[in-house]
Amino acid sequence: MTPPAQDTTASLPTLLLMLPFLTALSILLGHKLLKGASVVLSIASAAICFVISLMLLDARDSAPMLLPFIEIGKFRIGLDAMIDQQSRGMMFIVTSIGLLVHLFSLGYMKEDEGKVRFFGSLSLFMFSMTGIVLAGNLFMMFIFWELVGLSSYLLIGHWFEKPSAAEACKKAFLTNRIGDFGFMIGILMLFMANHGDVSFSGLKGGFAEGPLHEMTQTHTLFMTLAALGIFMGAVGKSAQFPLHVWLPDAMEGPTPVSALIHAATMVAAGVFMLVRCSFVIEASPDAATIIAWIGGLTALMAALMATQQNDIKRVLAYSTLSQLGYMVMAVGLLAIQVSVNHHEAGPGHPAMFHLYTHAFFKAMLFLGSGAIIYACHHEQDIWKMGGLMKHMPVTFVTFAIGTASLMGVPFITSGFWSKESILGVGFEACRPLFWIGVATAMLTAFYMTRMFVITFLGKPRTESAHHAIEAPIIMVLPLVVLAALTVLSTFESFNRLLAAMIPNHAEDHPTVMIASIAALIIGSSVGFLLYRGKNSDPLNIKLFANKFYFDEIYAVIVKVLQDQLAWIVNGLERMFVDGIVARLPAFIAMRIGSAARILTGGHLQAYTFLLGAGVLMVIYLVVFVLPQLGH
Amino acid sequence: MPSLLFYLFALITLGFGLMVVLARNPVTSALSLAMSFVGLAALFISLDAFFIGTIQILVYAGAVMVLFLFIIMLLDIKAESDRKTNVAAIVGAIVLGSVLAVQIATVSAAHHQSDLTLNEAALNLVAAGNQMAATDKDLPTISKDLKAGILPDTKLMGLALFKQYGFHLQVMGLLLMVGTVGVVVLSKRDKEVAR
Amino acid sequence: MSPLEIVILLPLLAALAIWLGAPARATSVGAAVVNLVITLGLVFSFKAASAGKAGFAFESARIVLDNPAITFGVGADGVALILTLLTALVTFAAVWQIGDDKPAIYHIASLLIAAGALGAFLSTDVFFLYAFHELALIPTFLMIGLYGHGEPEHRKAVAWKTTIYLGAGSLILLAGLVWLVLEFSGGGKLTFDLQALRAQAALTPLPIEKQAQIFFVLLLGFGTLVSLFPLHSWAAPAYATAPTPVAMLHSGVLKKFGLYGLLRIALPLLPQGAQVAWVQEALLFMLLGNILVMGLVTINQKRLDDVLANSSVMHMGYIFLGLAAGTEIALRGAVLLMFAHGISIALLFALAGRMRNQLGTLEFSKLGGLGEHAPAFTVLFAFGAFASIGLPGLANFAGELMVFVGSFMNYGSTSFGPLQWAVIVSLWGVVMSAVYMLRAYRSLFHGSAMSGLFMRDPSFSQRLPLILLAAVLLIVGCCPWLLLNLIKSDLAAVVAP
Amino acid sequence: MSVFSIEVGLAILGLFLLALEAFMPAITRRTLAAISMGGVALAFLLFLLVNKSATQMPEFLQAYQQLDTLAIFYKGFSLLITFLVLWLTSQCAGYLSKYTVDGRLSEMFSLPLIVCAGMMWMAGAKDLVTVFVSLELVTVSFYVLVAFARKSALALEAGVKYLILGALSTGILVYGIAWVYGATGSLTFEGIAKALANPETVKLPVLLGAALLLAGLGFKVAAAPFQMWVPDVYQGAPIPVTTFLSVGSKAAGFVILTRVIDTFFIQGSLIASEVHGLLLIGGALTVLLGSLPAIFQTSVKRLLAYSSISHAGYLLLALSAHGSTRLDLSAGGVVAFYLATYLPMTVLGFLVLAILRINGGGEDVTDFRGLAKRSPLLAFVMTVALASLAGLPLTAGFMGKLFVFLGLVDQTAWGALAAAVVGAAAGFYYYFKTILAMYTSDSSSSSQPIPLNLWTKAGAVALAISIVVLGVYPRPLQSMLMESPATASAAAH
Amino acid sequence: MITLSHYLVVSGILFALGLAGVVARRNIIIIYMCLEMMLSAANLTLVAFSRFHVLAGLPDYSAQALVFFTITVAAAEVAVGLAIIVALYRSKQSVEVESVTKLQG
Repeated sequence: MTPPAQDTTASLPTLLLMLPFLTALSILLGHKLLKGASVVLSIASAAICFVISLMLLDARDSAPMLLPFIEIGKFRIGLDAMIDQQSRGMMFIVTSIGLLVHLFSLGYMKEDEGKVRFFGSLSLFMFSMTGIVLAGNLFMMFIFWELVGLSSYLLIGHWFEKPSAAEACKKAFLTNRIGDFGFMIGILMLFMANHGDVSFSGLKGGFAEGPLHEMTQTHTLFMTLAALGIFMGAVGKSAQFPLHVWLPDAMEGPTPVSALIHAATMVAAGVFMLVRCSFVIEASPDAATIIAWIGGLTALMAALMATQQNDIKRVLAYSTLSQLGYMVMAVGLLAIQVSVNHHEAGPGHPAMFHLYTHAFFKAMLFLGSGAIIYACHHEQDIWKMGGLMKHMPVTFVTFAIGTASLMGVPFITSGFWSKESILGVGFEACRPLFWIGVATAMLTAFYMTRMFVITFLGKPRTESAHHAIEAPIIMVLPLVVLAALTVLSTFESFNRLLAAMIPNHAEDHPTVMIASIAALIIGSSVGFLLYRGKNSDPLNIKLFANKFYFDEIYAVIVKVLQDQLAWIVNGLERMFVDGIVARLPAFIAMRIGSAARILTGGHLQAYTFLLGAGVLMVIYLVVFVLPQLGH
Repeated sequence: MPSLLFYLFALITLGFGLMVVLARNPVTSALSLAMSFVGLAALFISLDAFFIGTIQILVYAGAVMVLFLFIIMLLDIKAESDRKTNVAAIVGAIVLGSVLAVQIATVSAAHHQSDLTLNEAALNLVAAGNQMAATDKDLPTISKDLKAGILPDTKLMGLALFKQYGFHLQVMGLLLMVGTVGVVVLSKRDKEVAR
Repeated sequence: MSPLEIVILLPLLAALAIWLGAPARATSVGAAVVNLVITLGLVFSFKAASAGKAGFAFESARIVLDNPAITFGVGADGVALILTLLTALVTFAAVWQIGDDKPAIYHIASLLIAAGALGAFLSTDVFFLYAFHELALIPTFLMIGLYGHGEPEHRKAVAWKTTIYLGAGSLILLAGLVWLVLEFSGGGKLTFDLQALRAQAALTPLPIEKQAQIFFVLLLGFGTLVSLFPLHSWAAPAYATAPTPVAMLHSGVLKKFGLYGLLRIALPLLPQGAQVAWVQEALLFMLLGNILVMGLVTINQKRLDDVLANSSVMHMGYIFLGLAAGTEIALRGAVLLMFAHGISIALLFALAGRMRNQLGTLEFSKLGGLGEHAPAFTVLFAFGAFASIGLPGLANFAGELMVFVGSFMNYGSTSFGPLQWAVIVSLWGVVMSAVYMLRAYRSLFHGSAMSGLFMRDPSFSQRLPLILLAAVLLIVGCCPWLLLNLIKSDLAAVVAP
Repeated sequence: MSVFSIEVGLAILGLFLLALEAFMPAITRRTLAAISMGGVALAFLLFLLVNKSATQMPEFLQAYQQLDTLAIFYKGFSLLITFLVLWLTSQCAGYLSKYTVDGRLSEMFSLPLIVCAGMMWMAGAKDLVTVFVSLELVTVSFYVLVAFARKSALALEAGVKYLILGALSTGILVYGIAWVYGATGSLTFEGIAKALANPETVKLPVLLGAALLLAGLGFKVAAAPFQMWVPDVYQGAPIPVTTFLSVGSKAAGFVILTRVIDTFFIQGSLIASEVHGLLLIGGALTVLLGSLPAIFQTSVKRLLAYSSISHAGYLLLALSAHGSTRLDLSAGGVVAFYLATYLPMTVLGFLVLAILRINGGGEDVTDFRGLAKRSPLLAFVMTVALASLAGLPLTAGFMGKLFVFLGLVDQTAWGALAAAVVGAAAGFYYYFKTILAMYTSDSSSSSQPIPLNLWTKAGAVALAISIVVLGVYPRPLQSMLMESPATASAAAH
Repeated sequence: MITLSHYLVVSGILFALGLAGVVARRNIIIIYMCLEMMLSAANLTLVAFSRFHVLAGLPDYSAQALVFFTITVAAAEVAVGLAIIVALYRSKQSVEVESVTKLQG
């Protein structure tokens, strides 16, 4: 039973994939022996993976087979990698931010007694994320899809004693699982349509001239459903509109987790996968429009919600939601461009480029907020902070760079370029969505300036804010590095160096530029004027603060559709199925049995009568009845 | 055997049979059973089964009835007080009896020899006698009577019993032996009364 | 004397020795270990042993009756070997896990149930395949009746219901098997030998309609033993009230006999039986009942053992889905799923049993926050729980994936047949299983600890078998091809490739 | 030295023992038991050794006794069951003497010998007269045996009931024989078979005769409409007599029933389909009336009575599968096989019951409580017996049921099959009630261990082993029963 | 003229009468008498059939031999029966059917 032979080019990706897994496994098994060493082990593995991903940057495209999974005759599901520009870029993001988060959490989690378990789960996450990035076929993608869900469950639920964290991790996993339900249906439909080959190259070939080609003409509904199925996987993972409720609650996890998973990498996996299977979406125009609209709506809605949040991490969480909406909208719009307007797709992809830039500054913002929380003795409410500019200068500077890039300050920030490319595509493909994009940009500017002003400017509102001092060096260093990366990623050459899939800037329509700059100015000025020197929130919009009451709606749905239905079904099953199949025959047998017992009632006269009657019956049966029946 | 006599004896048998069932006093039913057996014996004789007829009277009417009377007297069983007559049992009995009788009647009508009279089923004694003389020499008396046209029923019966069914006779002996032992065991007086 | 006969007879002899007074725990654990070692030896040497011939490996046969030719024949192909490995593992864990305070009958009953299962999996004769399974009826009955959980009246009622239900089910099965054997022996001599029947089936297959009828009767018979939906009401109370070793063995191992029977007897001999329209729809209706109805029922449960018991009934739906699909991939997926479900449910019941011993109750409302004081226990339970909800990397996922993929093998067509719709609905079952298992996990291990009720971690020696089971789940989860390569192509490919 | 001489020898030994008691009152029970058991054992040994070819019978018996495989099997069977009953009587002697007149038990040791002779003659009977004569010998002896322990009111009551109903069934039997004779003109089985084969025999009278004959025999084997006496008589009679009735008398009844059915199912017989219908309906009814009321029984002895009724039902169903040639065993062969498996389990059940009774226990299921503590061997042995009665595989009971199921499915008698399944399913309940009681130990049960002497232990274990061996390796039994199919069903085909 | 069916009908009625008596009466001795009546009815049928079944010019004596054995058996049966009835009377002071109802269920 030796696994099939491996070719040499696969050794690097295999190491990249297996190293974190082995680290996680050794931490699980030997955490008593390793004690402190496990933390070092996990950081070492993150560092090695970063180095390997750098080496991979200039490797040529290849699709090596890494590990066998299921092999029956010619049917084969295997862990085979697919190294191309997109995966190399993403790999760089994952490993770099992963390493920085490892370092940051070294400080952040110093006095947490579950530290060993935390780093074990982090390594498990790195393993699953690498699996998604390198995945060569949809099955492998699905496998690591669920593993990522598991690691987010472990990390969110790290402080499982807190009931809120326990609920949050359960909610995250279940929402992901609902997304995976749709994802698997999509995969199975493609599996069926493409004669069993769901590797990306096989699917691309299928759509080009294989069985799927004429399928797109003849069975549009089938292809649309397949595309939407695949999209549902992304909705679950990247927290798009119907299944977005778990991301804000995921803030229950430690901040480094939020930074790594819920800002940069995991939530981006959905967009990464959509871009990977863009040819599936391009195959059905109405799927593309649906995707675009869901992206747009999510972006707008999340932005509206963010305006009324008081917890620093929640604001950032909603901003991530909004930016993800942008990326999904970009995927949809580009698909519309290709399928409806028959533009041939350019080299890069606006969604990937925005994902790329967003990863850096959003991770930096989250780590910054982590430093602030750490400094203010785990205080998360921005209204209890204030005036931190003086107390925490370095964090202030990095935070400012991040905010600027997020708001999309024109020309000097990477955020601007990536947002610009999306709005550009939006302008041509679908005008209404373009205006929604602009509105979201404005809102983004508004709530970021609001947060920035409340936290850093003005006077410290509480004691802890007053005594806040700069976070230790181990936590500030990653901030600085990330700030540097954010700044660098505005330059074309740096991005090309890091294979960041930059779309070529076809000359956009001037209104795009003007609209985005106007949105920025209006949003930030209103935010600045409204919140400067205030000690409480002037606006009080219940609808946004309570997140459009989605949590309550979903709770009702779950309660009615599942718990009460379960109670009813349980009762019915006990009464009918158990009753009819088990208790009824037993009752009948008992009834007949007790009736038959009267026959042996002890009276001799009854016996003689019965015997006589028996004889008569036998005679009647044999002599008169059976001959007629011709039995 | 004129048919009148047959009906007379049939009437006696069935009448007294009914008396046995209906009589209140066990002695009357015992005696009516005896009379019924006598009627039955007469029917046997009408069927040329003289030996069986006499045995019927000797064993049944004689020994068995005497035994019954003896037991009735010994146990001094009074007439059945008719306070609690079990109506259901009687109705059941009547139904059973009539249904059985109807069934038997229909079947006996269907019997292939049912309309054969005694004369038609005549016995050919002389031929039997010659045939008997031819086959086994050591039974001259039977073949002599047969040739003379009279039916030596008892002799033929003896022949059948001791020649064909000798083994069964021994078993009957064994059975009677067991019967007597049973009687002794079951009715011997015990020192104290059974619990 | 083929090694398989030793594997079957060893637990029987051990049980007899214990009954005659040998030290209970030592003998039973010894027998279980030896059995495990032999089975592992067989697994590793299986490739060589079965290289040449198509049929069974490690064969031996002893004629027991002439006219209905019955032979005590043993033989193992890939499927039987996998299930024997499952039995050996679960028996080892179940027997090891019995506390010293428990009477010797615990060991005897577990060994008898194990022997019954092993005999059923390894015999190549329909008679003994059926007969060995019934060996476990009285031990299960006595153990649930005498040593089950809950007050005596409830225990006895559950014992009665289980025994009579299984008894009636096996009688219906007997009628089905007898009809099958009679149909196949045509004019000639009656034979119960599987290979002869299979040759006969290949030679002169039965008319389709008769195949469907016999298949349906067998389905009812085997279905009752496997708790197929309408015939399942004995299973949940039985596993919930049974003492831990019996629950582990019965739900983990013995329940698989029904599926193994369908796989070994019904499918090869009645290939079109399952594909006939009315049988297919009936089967799909029943297994969806298993998945959806029992899924909802499990969500409604308030105790851990009820959740585990009902979930084991629900998971049978997926395996039946594999059988209904009937393609090569789906059938192998079903076999893998049998193995994986057996290991994971045995692990969970062992842990539940340990929890009940220490805490006295398994009510969710009364427990909470156990994670803090019993980390090892929590990790082991996590392994079992996440395996049972089909997390990739653990054994169940590969099986479920192959079952689902196997049902979508009608390449090129874009319309969904009943089978495909059934798969889509059972995919939602996967979500439901995540709901109830995570709710259980959350209310037991997460959140704040209840007053005074907290668990200590089991000692290393007590944890050993549980770690073994968890390790098996992980190994088979990561490399399912280890087991799949055992099943050669002789597993009847019923429908498309 | 022929088989007949063995039978006569037994009868004479019986008479001798009766006489011995009379002339030497001082003789102890133990010596009487030893003589009679020794005699039967010797007879069994001789029977095994003696040359059993048909020609070897004395000439005057050639017309009335046949020695085919079935006859040989049932003669051996009668010897075996008589020996076991005598052994059982010697076990219970002490306890039984409390209920008999002046504590004397001699008849309990001598009458079984005569009954055994009677049963052996029944096994070989070739015509209705021999059947009637030997049947009556057995029945009258049973009248005496059942009412033997007449100081116990229950035994007397059982005796009366058996007497009245037995006499009634004898009357019906004779009337049946009369009508069969009337319709076919012959009393021997071959004569009847020939008459049934030729088409112009009138059908109706033969049917009436057959119905009455089967009704008479039905009573003897406890078939459905005539089974109401069985529970009362089995409960009232002393345990050895009940065992004898439940196994010996039933087997003898079935051997005659097999002969009669073989005759009725002769090639081209007029009444084959009617009798087949009766057997199916009767068998199914017997199984149901035997197993469903048993659910409510609390006395184990009465439970075993119902089990004997339900097993009679299965035997009837086995007989109904007359046409099938799929099994080497003819229908009669299957019945013999089933009875061979039925013997050890029933005797074992009654043995354990007797031992419990001797040690002061009652017959109720509650008296079995805690038996596993008091004597693990007894509990284990009883579990094996009950499992086999319930028909669990790997026990003898299952093999019998398997043949019955094979027969039923082969003739596609689905209704009867359903009844058989329901009966067996109910069986799981009422047989396992006792098993559960044995292994539950609570305060109410007396807990001092039960002393078992060596012989009892050996006997119980031997019976248990025979149950398991017959269940797992029934080949020798089948080959014995199928030795010369030609003679076995000469009359039939 | 008297035909075979006359005899059969008479014996049939007698048999039915006996059966009715057995079921109707409560006194066990009377029941026993009716049983004897049924037996002798059966004998009548046997004799009738043997007479009408002429074998080589003579009635078929094997049937009459059977009648003889039936009578002997009846005698033995009566002996044992009455012994049991006496024993019953001694212990229950009654020969009514109601006295034997303890065994039931």
